[in-house]
Amino acid sequence: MDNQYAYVVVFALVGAAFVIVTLVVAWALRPSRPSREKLVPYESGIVPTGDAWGQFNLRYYIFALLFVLFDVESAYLFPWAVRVGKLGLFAVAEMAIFLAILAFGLAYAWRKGLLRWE
Amino acid sequence: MGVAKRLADMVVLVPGGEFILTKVDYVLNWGRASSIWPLTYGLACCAIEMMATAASRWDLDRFGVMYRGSPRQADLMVVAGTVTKKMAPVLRQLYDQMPEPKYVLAMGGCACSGGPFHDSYSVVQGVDEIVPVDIYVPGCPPRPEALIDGIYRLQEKMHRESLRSRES
Amino acid sequence: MIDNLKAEIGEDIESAEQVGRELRLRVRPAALVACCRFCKERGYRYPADITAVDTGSEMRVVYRLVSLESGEHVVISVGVPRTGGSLPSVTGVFKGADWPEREVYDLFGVRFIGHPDLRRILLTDDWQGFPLLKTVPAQSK
Amino acid sequence: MSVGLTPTEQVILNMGPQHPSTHGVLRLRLTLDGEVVVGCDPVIGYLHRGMEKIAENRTYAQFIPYTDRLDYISSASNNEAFVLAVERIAGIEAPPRAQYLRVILLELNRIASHLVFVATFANDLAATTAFLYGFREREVIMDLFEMWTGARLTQSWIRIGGVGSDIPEGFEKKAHEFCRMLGPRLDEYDQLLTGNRIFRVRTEGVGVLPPEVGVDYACSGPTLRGSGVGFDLRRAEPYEVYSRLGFDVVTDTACDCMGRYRVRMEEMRQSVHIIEQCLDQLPEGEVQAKVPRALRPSAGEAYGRVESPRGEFACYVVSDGGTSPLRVRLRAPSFYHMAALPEMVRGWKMGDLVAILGSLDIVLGEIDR
Repeated sequence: MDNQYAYVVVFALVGAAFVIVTLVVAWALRPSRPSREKLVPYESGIVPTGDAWGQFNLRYYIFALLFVLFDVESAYLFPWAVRVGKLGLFAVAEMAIFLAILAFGLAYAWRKGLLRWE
Repeated sequence: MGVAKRLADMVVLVPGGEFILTKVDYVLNWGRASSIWPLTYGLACCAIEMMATAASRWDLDRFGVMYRGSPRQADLMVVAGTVTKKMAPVLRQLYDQMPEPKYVLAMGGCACSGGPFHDSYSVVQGVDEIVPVDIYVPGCPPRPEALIDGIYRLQEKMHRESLRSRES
Repeated sequence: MIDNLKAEIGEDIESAEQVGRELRLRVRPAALVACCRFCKERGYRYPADITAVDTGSEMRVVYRLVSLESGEHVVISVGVPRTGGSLPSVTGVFKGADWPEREVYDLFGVRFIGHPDLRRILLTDDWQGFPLLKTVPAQSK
Repeated sequence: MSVGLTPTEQVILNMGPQHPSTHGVLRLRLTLDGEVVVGCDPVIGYLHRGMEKIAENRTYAQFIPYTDRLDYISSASNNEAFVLAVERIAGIEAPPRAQYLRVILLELNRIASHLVFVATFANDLAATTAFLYGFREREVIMDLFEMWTGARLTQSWIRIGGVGSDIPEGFEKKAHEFCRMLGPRLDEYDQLLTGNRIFRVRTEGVGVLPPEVGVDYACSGPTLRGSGVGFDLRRAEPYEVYSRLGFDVVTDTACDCMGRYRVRMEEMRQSVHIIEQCLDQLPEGEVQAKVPRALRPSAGEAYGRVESPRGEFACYVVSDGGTSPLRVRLRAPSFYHMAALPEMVRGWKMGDLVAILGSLDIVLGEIDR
């Protein structure tokens, strides 16, 4: 039984190693020559006017939130889709409920006018 | 870079270290040379030929050349067209905003030396007055094959670099 | 066309001649806007081009109005002094005159009174001088 | 919970000289309220090479290659405008065969230019496949140009008094092949783009240019014809042999980006029709009239107007009898379309700004000169 968990541990380690190794090798190999001009924010070649601390609209945040919500939902769908053949009807019903809840959330947001940009 | 350069200096001292270093250099240079990401920097007529070169017939993607919109993700600046005095500070700023190691390819007569606009009051006589240029591709506009040859020579130039030689 | 134009504006028209499809008028600055408005009401609603010509001895600003229906052109030339000249702006009559007037100011130095936003359009804002004047030689370097 | 209550500050954003969708070195100083464009101040001049000053220091024949570099996507129409004006002053008439060859060159340039338009316009709206389609067809035209004139983009083949050379062997056959091939390819574009739901949502009703505003800003070409004004210089002021050719002026009453797009698509089919007529009616004879080497046209002025793919490209040439022109004024359509942009863009979102700018099909070479 215990080798079941071994898979998870190995998987986690390889994942982490994959990330760390690439970062370290990149850090070691790339030249680093920061200069004042290089750190100026890029705006199509022009020095940007005004500062970035202005208040901008709440709508961006709302859209970002909705995106994250449905992105995570699809993240759950992937492992489920891999195993749904073996898990049988039970898994399908369970996922249907999960999707229904989120669909209800989307309908609520839609009716509340969150999806309209104005 | 500091780390790799010091490592490379140490490895060279070990007998046979040179051999290892050349192999590492080869892999590094091959990696960088076959994935040159130029900055989309079309100014004038050469930009249209550059687009034709990037399109399906001459297909720069074969060389791993993929155009990027922002200087942050580019390691080659293809100056395709006439650089005017009003554009010079912008070009310099874009060049500064590109991460090292970066290269400049001057495409067309105007970028190489002012070209047909030698007596114009508002044209910079060659982009090398603003940024160091690695490859000059003559022509007005140069044919797509000439641009590909320019990129090929740049790849050769990249292959000649070494971990130790690059100014760290 | 010419006669009722003369009736409308009268003595400010220095000369008028019909050459092919072009009616070439030479007008004093004072009557420029009135002349443009007059032509626009007669169907010349397309402000094809506004530019200046410096012949070395005198300078004139040329307004070319075209009637899309009849295909006739009206070419209004207005004399201006070669340095420091100024003319009333016709942006009130044609919105399409805004940018060409800015370009004439940018390259010739003719100021347009009443122009909403008269600044250099092609050259950098700190450019000295007006390059298209005959007095300015073509620098080679 | 209504969303828009909190007061927001306006952001000044530079859609600057180096930007993938400004079709060249155009800089738009945008005032944005969130995503909505409140103000747009185009800054041009980043490609100002002083062409009109150079023209005064070149002989008439020497200036022709410079005209290629104005509207460099369809260089023949610039040559044609300059050459028409000079021929009118000097009283030179190109032989009939040369006039037909000029029309073939002009119409091939129009198709090539509209293909670049479809390619970049679709690419702006994220349809990169259409970008590759557009350039694939255009390469066939480039081969035709290369075969005839030796150059792909900047042919400089319309000279004072005629054309650079006669068409080589096999050109007519290849041109006929191209004309047969283009029709079905354009239908392919229709399936890919015109019917595409996303493309239609992003272009229909976007960037409306009312006809009277278009005329007031002196817009011309497909931009004005997309708003229903049937002004086409090939019919209004026929030059070369256009008066003898049968084609119809394409207009669209939609006044929006889709209208301008449809006009250009249909114009390509008309151009194919024109080229086929020219190839059939091509008379025999030489292609270059007798023109003195150091041409000294009599003192005078002329306004050569040409229907370039973007609109009315005109050359106002004033001569004082010398070997160099006294003044050459280059009237570029994109300059006037760019002047109309702020009014067309106000109130639209950033994504729509890209579509509107793309639908005007501007070229910075001719805006800045």
